[in-house]
Amino acid sequence: MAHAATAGRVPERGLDVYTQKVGMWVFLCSEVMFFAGLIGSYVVLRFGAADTWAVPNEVLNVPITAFNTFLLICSSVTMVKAFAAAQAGDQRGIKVYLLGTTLLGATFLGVQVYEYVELVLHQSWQGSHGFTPAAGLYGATFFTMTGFHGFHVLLGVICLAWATIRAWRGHWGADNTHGIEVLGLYWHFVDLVWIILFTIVYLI
Amino acid sequence: MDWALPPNYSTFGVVIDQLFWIILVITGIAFLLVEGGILWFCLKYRGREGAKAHYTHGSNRLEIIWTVIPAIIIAVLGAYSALVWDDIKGSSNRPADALEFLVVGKQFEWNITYPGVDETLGTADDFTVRNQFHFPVNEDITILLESEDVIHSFFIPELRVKQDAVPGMTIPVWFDATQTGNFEIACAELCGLGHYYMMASVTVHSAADFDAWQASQAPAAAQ
Amino acid sequence: MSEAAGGHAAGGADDHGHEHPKYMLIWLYLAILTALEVGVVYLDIAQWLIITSLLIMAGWKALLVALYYMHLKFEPNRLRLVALAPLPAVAIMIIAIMMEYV
Amino acid sequence: MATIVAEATGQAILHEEHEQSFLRKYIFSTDHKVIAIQFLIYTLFFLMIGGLLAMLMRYQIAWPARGELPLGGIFPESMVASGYILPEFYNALVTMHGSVMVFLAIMPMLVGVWANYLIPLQLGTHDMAFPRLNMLSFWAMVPAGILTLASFFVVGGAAGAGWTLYAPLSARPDLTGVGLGQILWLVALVFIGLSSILGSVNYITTTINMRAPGMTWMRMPLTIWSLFITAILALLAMPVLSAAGIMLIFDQTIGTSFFLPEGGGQPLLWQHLFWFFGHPEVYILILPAMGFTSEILSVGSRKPVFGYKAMVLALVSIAFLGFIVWGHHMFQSGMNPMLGLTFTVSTLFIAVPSAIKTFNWMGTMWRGNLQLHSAMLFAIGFVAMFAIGGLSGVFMASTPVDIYIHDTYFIVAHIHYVLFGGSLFALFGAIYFWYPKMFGRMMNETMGKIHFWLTFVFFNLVFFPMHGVGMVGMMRRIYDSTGYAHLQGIEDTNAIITWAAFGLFASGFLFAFNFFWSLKKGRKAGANPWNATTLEWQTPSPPKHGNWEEVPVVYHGPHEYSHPDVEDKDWLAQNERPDVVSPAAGSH
Amino acid sequence: MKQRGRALNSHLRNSFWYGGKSMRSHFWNRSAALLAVVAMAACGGGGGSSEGAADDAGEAAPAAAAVDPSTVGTISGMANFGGMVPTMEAIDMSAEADCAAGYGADGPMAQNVLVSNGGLANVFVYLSEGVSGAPAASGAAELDQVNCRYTPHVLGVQSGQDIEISNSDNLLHNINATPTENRGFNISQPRAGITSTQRFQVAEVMVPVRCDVHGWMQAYIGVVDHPYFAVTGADGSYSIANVPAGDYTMTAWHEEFGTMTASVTVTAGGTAMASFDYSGEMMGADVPMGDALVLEHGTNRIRVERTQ
Repeated sequence: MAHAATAGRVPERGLDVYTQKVGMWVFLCSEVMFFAGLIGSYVVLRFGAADTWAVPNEVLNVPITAFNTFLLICSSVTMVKAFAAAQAGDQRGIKVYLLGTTLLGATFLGVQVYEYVELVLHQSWQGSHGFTPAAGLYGATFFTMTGFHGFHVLLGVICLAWATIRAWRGHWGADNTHGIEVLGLYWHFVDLVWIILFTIVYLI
Repeated sequence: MDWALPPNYSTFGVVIDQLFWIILVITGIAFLLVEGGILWFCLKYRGREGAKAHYTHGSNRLEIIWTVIPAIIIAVLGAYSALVWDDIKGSSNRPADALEFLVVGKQFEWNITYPGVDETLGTADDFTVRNQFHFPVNEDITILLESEDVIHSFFIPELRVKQDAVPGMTIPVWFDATQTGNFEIACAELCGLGHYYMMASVTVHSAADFDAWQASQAPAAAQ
Repeated sequence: MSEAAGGHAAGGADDHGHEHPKYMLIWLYLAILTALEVGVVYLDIAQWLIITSLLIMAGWKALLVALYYMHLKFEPNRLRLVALAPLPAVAIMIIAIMMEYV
Repeated sequence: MATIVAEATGQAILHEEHEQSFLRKYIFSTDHKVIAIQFLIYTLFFLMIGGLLAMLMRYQIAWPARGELPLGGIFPESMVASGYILPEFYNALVTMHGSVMVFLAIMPMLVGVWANYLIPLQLGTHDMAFPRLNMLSFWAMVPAGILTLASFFVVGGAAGAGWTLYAPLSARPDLTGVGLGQILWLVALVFIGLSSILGSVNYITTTINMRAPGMTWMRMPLTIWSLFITAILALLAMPVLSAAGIMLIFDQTIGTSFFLPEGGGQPLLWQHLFWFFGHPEVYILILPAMGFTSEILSVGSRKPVFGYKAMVLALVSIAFLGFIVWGHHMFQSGMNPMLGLTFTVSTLFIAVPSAIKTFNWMGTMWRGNLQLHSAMLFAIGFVAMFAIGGLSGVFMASTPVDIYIHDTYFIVAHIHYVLFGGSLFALFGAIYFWYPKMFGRMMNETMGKIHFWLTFVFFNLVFFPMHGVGMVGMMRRIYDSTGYAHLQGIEDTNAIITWAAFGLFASGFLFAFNFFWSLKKGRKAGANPWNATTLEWQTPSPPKHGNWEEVPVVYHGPHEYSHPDVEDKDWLAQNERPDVVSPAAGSH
Repeated sequence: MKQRGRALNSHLRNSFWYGGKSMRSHFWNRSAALLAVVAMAACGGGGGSSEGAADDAGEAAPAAAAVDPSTVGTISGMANFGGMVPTMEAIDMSAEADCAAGYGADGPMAQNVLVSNGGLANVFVYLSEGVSGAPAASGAAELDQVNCRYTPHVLGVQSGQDIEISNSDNLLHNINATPTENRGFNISQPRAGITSTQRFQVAEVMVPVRCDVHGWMQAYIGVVDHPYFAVTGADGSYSIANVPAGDYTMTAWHEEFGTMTASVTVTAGGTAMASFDYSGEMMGADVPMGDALVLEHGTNRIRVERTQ
């Protein structure tokens, strides 16, 4: 067997991007399809039964959700700031920004839980008390879409908390930014999905 | 062991059967070509000691040939199919003055509502009969297909008619029987544990017989 | 994807990260757009106008996030291809299902 | 099952040098080869379960009036009463046969086993890009399997709404009598989706970013190409099914009505979402098989693959077209007839790349030096059977004919020619072919050949007559056909099909025996028993942890057989340096 | 069909598979069911609720406790019917010839109101108040399907008692029971001679039972916690034996006339009388029942006609 003795030769170029990042982008592709399935169904169901939808602000609380949207946008900027700090080797920046992102994400979740509780327990809809997933297509699609987004935020917050703990142990630095960047990609994607959900679920 | 399409009794069936046989001939030729070729190659190029295979990475010309020929056949077939399909199902080709029936599938019955003597659905002389579909020969028939619970499929093999009945929708289906006879409606879409038992009788009458039958049913329903 | 043998590079392989985009500026952008979105809902104009403008603003925001925060603007084309890959599938799915209502 | 895995892999990694606990080495291993073998055992088990379900089903179809089901007494009264298989149990059999075969047998066997095993080996890398995710993708399948088996034993029995799960039947327990069983299957489906997505992320990333030096896109073996394209399909299609499945679970449990017209939902939406996944799924189930076949045919014919680039292009175009043809499953569903027109055209055009592939396979055999061993026989069998399946597909692609053919046994014949005659034949071929690499021993050739001929003959006896039964008009999923006037006269055919099906099932046990017998008694295989060129054959069998002592460098295309400039042998390994072998042998 | 015909309620539909009391229409309970499933899946366990897990509790005692004749009495009486007897609709069994052959020249008629000699049949009478403690169920109740009809049309059972369902017709029947408090079932019997044993664990009056293959086939099963119930016979009479002495409230249920109650005092060794009077004017009364999942013809349908 003629094994060419060429240890150390670089592999094929691929995407010119490190593997974890490629993996995350590939994974995000499947996430896009998942949310496309939900959003597509939402659009179709809504077209089929437009009269069963409430007008914005009638059932859902837009101001508080707008504030929540703002929180998520802020968490995105702290996330990129954390990445920038990591690239610059700014340990304090890494800690502060990661912690900030985690807290903002957690607050978003808290507000969402509050919103759900209010809706289920106190909001009335079409004459019945409590706006639940069983409240027609409107309720079903609302809770399914925002619920799955919330689930993604939850996963993100757990990962962020873990990354923050690592930051305090000095894990990240100029020579170790990949984890933060990849986590950031996921986090921004969750933000991006929310931007779309906020618009089509709450505002339209 | 009689493997054949059942006899055809409808106007659409003629084209459908024709198309079926055309495709059978085309695919039959392709079948013989491929399977014969494989068999021949297996015998002819069977491995021998010391033999060496012919080294080639392919032939662009051959590959283009066997890309273009199927593509042409397929395109013709596709165009023809699309025309026939539009003829059979296209909404614009729905006959205007057809006799209309309402057929409602439910687990596990077909309930057929007849228009009555005034030949209009939705009037007082409508009546509903369970699992019996009677209609006149040589006349455009349109059924409005509905379902109460799950998806059923309205299938009369001899008339080459099949259409799913979807709850929440009313789907028009039209056809024209060319001979009188007795057939069956089968359900072709799994609809639950009585799926296999969801059959109804179909009777194609002459126009006079149909009127007589309808008259005989109407008083019973009017009670 | 069918790139010629030899693996020659296609597209510019920028080294990302050497110049930071103005993250705070983008943040400001996003915040203002969100405020605008909420504001538009209360405007007394035609429904279709509201919906169109909301969709445009949402798309704009999404694009900002993808391009700057997710660094797509600074990535090589090959990675952008990966990111865009599912979009045709999404479009096909939604358009075809919507044709039920045509 | 754990002990079986251990036994099987014990052979494989006997010479493992790493100090690892038993648990880390064989159960929660991150080594792609061990994970592949875990998948193999798992899927073979479910292949048997799926087959068993089919046998019960066939018994009922052949002798609906007889009762007297052999061993009927071991079933609870809710499944078999007085020797009669009950309709609700029959529906569960139909549903779970399809579901188990598609999701727990064929799909993980094609992708879970072979993508895992072959991608790192054929690309010349030490392991997957994300070994721990890879492990997770196997372990996500385990609850799926357990839930599936458990669903048979809950009140109401297993899911009974068909593998396509058409709502509202699948969404309303009162209409089927199936409650928890349906939900368990849907939850299993979500796990399968998770497994499949995690796997796909790995396969795609590994293929894109971890190829050995010199392994350019156009030097990748066709197996890798097909698995790569398959992974893309799974990545984009599975999440849609997961989303739809979760909505269906909600319909069942928390009172939503996504697919229920009473609450404003839409049954057709389910079908669109399902088939948006379902048709790419069909290609997920066949593309890897095409890859294996290309590979085995090339090795067995001692010739390069005929028209490599066309084969790659055909794969890519099948994958692309696969996303825009799903509507052809819904021609009679009541969807907009205009969509029917569009889908007819796109569907028919998918026949073109399939035709290219078939002719190119024949071109590969043409003027070859055919080594008709078991693997090669199955690969040739694949081409022959896939051709029939492809040709019968033309009938239903033509919408008018589909009006009659839709939901009859003609369709059943078609999918089995593609999924059994196609995918499973190629899988058997793949197992015979790569078994020596996996376990270091050859499978017994005599048994292999007998297995092939039995499978081939019985397979055709089972499924060819189904075309005829379908032409007569026998509906799918029907418990008892004898009540219909137009179905009189096909009882004998149905009985013959059933007897042949029993034979087909039995011949599977010959394979199983061969598989386990050869683990201990099989002839020892060297590193490269087939004189094959691709990288996996250039490392010992079975490969050690990490696969390579040094990273291979690739100089040639994947299938360089019978190169005229190589004199002492008829193959040229991908990593053989041109100057070492022969100065002129450098290929493209 | 009045109240029963109420639009199909998705809450009920979903709840009745999960058994338990009053699971109906409460979102949280159903969420809990979902969580349970998910949790089960997450543990990789699954299949916990195998056949009979819930049923064992209701296993009938081997023999009913011996009755002391000195402490019990009997209740008997009549369901009387006065006034015009409503005409019953003819059932169209023409598509099921084997069944139709079992009836005389008039053919099969509906059984909603069966009156003979001023007595109303198929009234379910039971002690609704005052019963404390009761012997466990023994023996099995039988529900047969003969000539595409349920025999009996109204059946009383004790909670936990076996109900043996059998098919005397050599054709497909399915038995779809749709209770609201109990766990429902939907099974089939494709041939004559096939039997199935089912139970209801919780008292519920009434559980509707229907056959989806033959839309006219309808039966009602009254489930009560004690053995003190009866169904009036063809002549309208009933009798309940071995009732412990005491004061009770009796309820009579009829599928068309709803319920009425009577007070009754049982003395040891005596026979208490309780009769119920019905008349044709009462047709259309409110009939309490676990909502039968009956979709009415022509209602509850959305018409989406395609136009292009």
